[in-house]
Amino acid sequence: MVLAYGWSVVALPLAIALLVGLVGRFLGRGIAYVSALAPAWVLFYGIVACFEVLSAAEKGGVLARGAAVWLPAAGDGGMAVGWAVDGLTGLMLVVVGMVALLVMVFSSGYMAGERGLPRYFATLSLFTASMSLLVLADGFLGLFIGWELVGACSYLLIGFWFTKPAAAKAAVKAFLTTRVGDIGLLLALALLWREVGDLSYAAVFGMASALPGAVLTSVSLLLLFGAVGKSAQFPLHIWLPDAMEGPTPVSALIHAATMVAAGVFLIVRIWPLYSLSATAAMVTLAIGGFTAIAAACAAAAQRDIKKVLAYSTISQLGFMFAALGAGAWEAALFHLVTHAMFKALLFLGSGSVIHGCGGVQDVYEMGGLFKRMPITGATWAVGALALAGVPPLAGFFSKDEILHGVWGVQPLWAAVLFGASLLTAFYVARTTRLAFFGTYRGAGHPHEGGPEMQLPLLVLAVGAAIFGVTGGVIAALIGGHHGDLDPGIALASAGIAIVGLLSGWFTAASASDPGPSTSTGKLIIIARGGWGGDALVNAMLVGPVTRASALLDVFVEGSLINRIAEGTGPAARRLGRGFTSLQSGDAQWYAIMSGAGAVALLALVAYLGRGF
Amino acid sequence: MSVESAVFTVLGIVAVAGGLATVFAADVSRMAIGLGAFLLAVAGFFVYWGATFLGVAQLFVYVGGVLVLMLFAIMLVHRTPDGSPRLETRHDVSAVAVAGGLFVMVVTALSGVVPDTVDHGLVTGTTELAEALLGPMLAHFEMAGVLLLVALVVVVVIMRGGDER
Amino acid sequence: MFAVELLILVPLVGAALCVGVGRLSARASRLASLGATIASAGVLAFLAAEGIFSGVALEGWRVARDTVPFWDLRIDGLSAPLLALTALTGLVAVLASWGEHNRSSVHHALLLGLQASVTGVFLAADVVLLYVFWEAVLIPMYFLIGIWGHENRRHAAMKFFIYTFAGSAFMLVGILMAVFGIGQTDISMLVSGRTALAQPSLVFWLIAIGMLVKLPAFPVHTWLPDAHVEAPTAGSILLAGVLLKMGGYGLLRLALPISPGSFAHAGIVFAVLGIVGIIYGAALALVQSDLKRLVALSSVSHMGFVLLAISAGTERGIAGAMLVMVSHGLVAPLLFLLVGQLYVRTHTREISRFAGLGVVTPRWGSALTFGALASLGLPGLSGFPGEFLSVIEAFGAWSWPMIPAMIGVVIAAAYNLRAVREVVHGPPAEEWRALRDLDAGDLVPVMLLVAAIVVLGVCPAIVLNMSGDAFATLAELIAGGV
Amino acid sequence: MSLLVIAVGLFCIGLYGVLTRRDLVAILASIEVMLGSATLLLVGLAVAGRTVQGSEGMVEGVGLMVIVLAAAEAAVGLALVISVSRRFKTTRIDEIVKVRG
Repeated sequence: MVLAYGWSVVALPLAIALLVGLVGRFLGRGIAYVSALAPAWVLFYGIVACFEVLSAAEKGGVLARGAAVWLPAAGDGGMAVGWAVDGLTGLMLVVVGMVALLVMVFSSGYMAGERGLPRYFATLSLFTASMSLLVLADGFLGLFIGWELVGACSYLLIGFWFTKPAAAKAAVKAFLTTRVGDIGLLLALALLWREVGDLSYAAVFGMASALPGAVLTSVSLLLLFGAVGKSAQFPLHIWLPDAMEGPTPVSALIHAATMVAAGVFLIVRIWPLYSLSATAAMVTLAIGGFTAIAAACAAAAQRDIKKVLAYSTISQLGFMFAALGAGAWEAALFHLVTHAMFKALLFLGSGSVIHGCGGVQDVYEMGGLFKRMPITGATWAVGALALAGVPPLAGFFSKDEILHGVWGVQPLWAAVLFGASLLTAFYVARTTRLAFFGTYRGAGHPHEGGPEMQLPLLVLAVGAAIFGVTGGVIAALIGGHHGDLDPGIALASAGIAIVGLLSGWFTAASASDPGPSTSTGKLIIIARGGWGGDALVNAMLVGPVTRASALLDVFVEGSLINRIAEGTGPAARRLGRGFTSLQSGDAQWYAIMSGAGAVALLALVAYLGRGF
Repeated sequence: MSVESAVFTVLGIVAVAGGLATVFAADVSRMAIGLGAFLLAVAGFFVYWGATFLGVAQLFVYVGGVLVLMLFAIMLVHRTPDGSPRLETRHDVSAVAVAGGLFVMVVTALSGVVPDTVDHGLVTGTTELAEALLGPMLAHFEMAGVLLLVALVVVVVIMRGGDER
Repeated sequence: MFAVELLILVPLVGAALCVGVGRLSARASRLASLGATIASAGVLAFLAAEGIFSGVALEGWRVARDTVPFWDLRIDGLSAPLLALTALTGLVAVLASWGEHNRSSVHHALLLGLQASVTGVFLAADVVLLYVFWEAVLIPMYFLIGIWGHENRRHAAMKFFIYTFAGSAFMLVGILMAVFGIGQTDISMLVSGRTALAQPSLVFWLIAIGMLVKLPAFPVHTWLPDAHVEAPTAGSILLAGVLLKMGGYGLLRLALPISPGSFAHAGIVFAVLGIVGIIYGAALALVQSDLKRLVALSSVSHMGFVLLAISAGTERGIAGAMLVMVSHGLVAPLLFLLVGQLYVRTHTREISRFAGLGVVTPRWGSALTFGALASLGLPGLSGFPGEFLSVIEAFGAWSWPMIPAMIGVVIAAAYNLRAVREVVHGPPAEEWRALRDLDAGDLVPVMLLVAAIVVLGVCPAIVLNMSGDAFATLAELIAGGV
Repeated sequence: MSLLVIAVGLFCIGLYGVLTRRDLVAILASIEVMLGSATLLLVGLAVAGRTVQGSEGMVEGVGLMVIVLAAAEAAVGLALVISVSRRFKTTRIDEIVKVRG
């Protein structure tokens, strides 16, 4: 029985990370294929788990589990870290394993000739292990450990080209921003520990309905804060566009398909708890809806092909959050899966484009690539249409389910999401036309990558095309409900997609940047910068903290505490003689001081000894 | 006032006066005389208490040895043409406080447990001393010998090192 | 059991041997000191095989000798992890000063003397013996800073000495009050007879002040950055690795057990000092231009977690404090070691003068990145379990008001990653193009610490199992009130 | 005047000298005063408090030890003073410190 070895899904990638990190130098090009063993095992395990769940009589149950005491305590059993496999875990393992496998294969071509490949593949394997732990954990503690570790891997991989100052900066920014969110998660854990006394999902869910409302709301909001940080939702979205400084395959894996979706996964995972708080649901819906449309606007204004995809990712994650806020958790998970397919495809496609154009990322310097890179172009087109929500590709079905879910709860926010859909189709068409059609405006010689780069594109294109039919399967895996297509919504959404695509297509006819001269141009530049989120955070957080620290250093530490300590005041001069007289070596002064100490001690002993 | 207490008082006055001269005298020779007086007075105490051998040893070792050594040292290091130099003393309130405080503390601490005066004499001859030294105190005796030897070697090493510089 | 005494005797004999053979050759004295540290680690391993680490109660193993007054040694759940830490850090310190040429035999002898006296502090079961060792620790450290330190070494050495000495003066008064009030010098007898104390709170605070200076807690931490910056690498390693732990150990060993009732008002003070220390140390570390000072101030922040964890007063809280201490005893020495290795090569610690060392010296760069990630409390490395427990337990005890500590957690990530970004990342600075990377000899202590950090991070149970029910006993004592 | 007051007083006088004298020879002389007073107290108390028969020899023996100790100390101390004066051309400790830096 394979499922009993669930821990191996974490342990094997970990072992491979260690192996690749230590002896990767001697593996040559084979390093990618050794590393690929890890996600392959994860994928296999996930598929087995999914089949087991689907064939089981009772859906939604745990198939296998294990635990080890991590922090023993004499008073009680201690805190355990454990793993458990159910439908959701299986599904996530399939997504993680599949994308990671394809990304590693793609990397063997994309990263060929780079320095530091052992570091790259070791970190990717470590990421696979951490992400597996995150989804496999049977409680908040294991989740948190995986959660932090994927963040660290993301840090290391964004900063892979660390000699580029922008990459180094982006890595730190990504880690710090997500860590702000992690505080929420950590506090939620602390609160749950205090209220429940156990951090395993089973125990928490068992107690959930008995918890006071304030606690439920606090926990849900804190967890939401953590999820917002990880999934780059407003206002903690600022790190994701910068994270594009990392290698493109990394963006595909971490910043499109898996890690950034961890926030959505978290809320789906703890749905029995989360669904109890109406406040949290409202906030989630608002954050998701707002992020979806704001990020879509920003995406429409980008020049950098990867930044388009980054903002698009933020926007699509906003759709998922909105779905969660509306209670349509099955739809959110469904969209997570389809999004992983088509967004990973688009990222890898953009990687192929960047690779082919010799490192150029500006869409205004591309054009006409469809003819020169037919496979990339064709697969990109599939992914783009899926993202835009054109039937019958995957994105259409999942987005439709989200819109349907939100429409039933908050029609206003559904309208916002329709707007975001329109913008999505718009920027998809604009980017596609600028990059792939028209005439080539760059200076290089665009060419298709090797078969190891084309194969993942083709596989993902198939996934992006057909995963729309998996909605029912996914709902069955997690024991949720899968509604039929709502004809009205479906029609409206398809129509909006077409309109958006057309308008985007025609906007892109002129392949030049409007520049800051017009008011539209000014707006575009603001939107391109992510609506000033960076400036806001700098002004509200980074600046004050740095300034306050500098003030503390100079005034409190320097002028107050150290001055008292060194005794420069007149009253302390006598004591200061003791400090400084080492230079003068005044032994007699020391003798006087020790004599005084002895006298004081005698006096004390005499005082204390009175009673005897 | 009995003869005993008179002797005690005189010896005490001499000892204290000698000690004060040692500590306060500004002149090197006066300091040496003060130290000599102090050491003699201590030897006198020993003899007065009947510890004759100890008193004689004090007389020989200190007055005959240490004091002479000290005078030699003074002559060696204070070779100034214009007679004896002034010995500078940095009088200090804190030093007075420490010394005075210690005095008060120790005297008050010990006053209850220590007999005020020594009124009866010790009747020991050299035989008892020799028996003690070679009997129960043999280890101490040997250690004192080793100590003296070590001190001798150390002095030689220090002085030779001084020559090299 | 004689082996327990060997833990103190072996380094002392090693120190004597070191000075003795130092006349023959510096190499011989280095080997002697290495042999002594390995031997004491071996003694500890032997004791471990005898089952001394497998969860012993507060009483633990005792060795007392009637011939030597106050000589009474004990290994129990509180001291066992710190003894292991001392043995490891001592070894690392000797390896780190392998290249010391200035009077190297005396240097190594002092390191060994320091190890012996710190071991003595952790072993002492008698309060007088503990105090003697406590003060004995100061002497070798004073000379290590004062002779082998950097530019302002004398000032730093004096400041270190005066601060800790003044702290231990308070502690001595407290100890004397306890000893005279109870009429015992044996620590466990002091604890069992504690009801005889007239003013337990006064005793508690007198002892606690000494410990807080040693820890150090805000606002009496200012000796620490100076001492660290000026100390030689091995001195910093031992200072951060084990000397600071004496403060936390003293709180758990003396102050709390003798007067657990004082915890009712002391807990909140510890919590406030801890939280302020966490934020203050982190904020200061954020703006330092000297790499070593940055690491030193991060110690202040980490020790804040120790206080915060203790302030919860629960079994897990105290366990968290112990885990933070042990972890910091591994991470800070690693960082000091790396900064020292950099200083030997470049003679500067100015952060702004470095850039891109990850390209020039990839091994050093990777090690520093690792150290930074460990220092910011990444799960899987040693920093996480302790910080996690301290946050969880402090929240349980103090609820929402402890949230400011979380700001410190974020700033901790900021200053650690800032150091990595400015020193390791970026385009390589021309100045250091020819910098030598770590060689095999340099890597040995680094890898020792790295391995320990990973092992402790993955399996914190090692430390907790050593301690057995010691924390639970303490927590019960605190809960009991009197 | 009791023995205690005399002996302890002499000790404190010597201590004061050690604390305030600026010349190494004078400091050494003050130390001799301290040692002498300690011997005085030791022997005096032993004589006064003698109760065990047959221990008479011990009293003098211990006194002798102290004298031997003091003599050794004086010899080493004076050797150091001479060595220092050769090197620094002075025996005043403040000047020695100034030269040393």
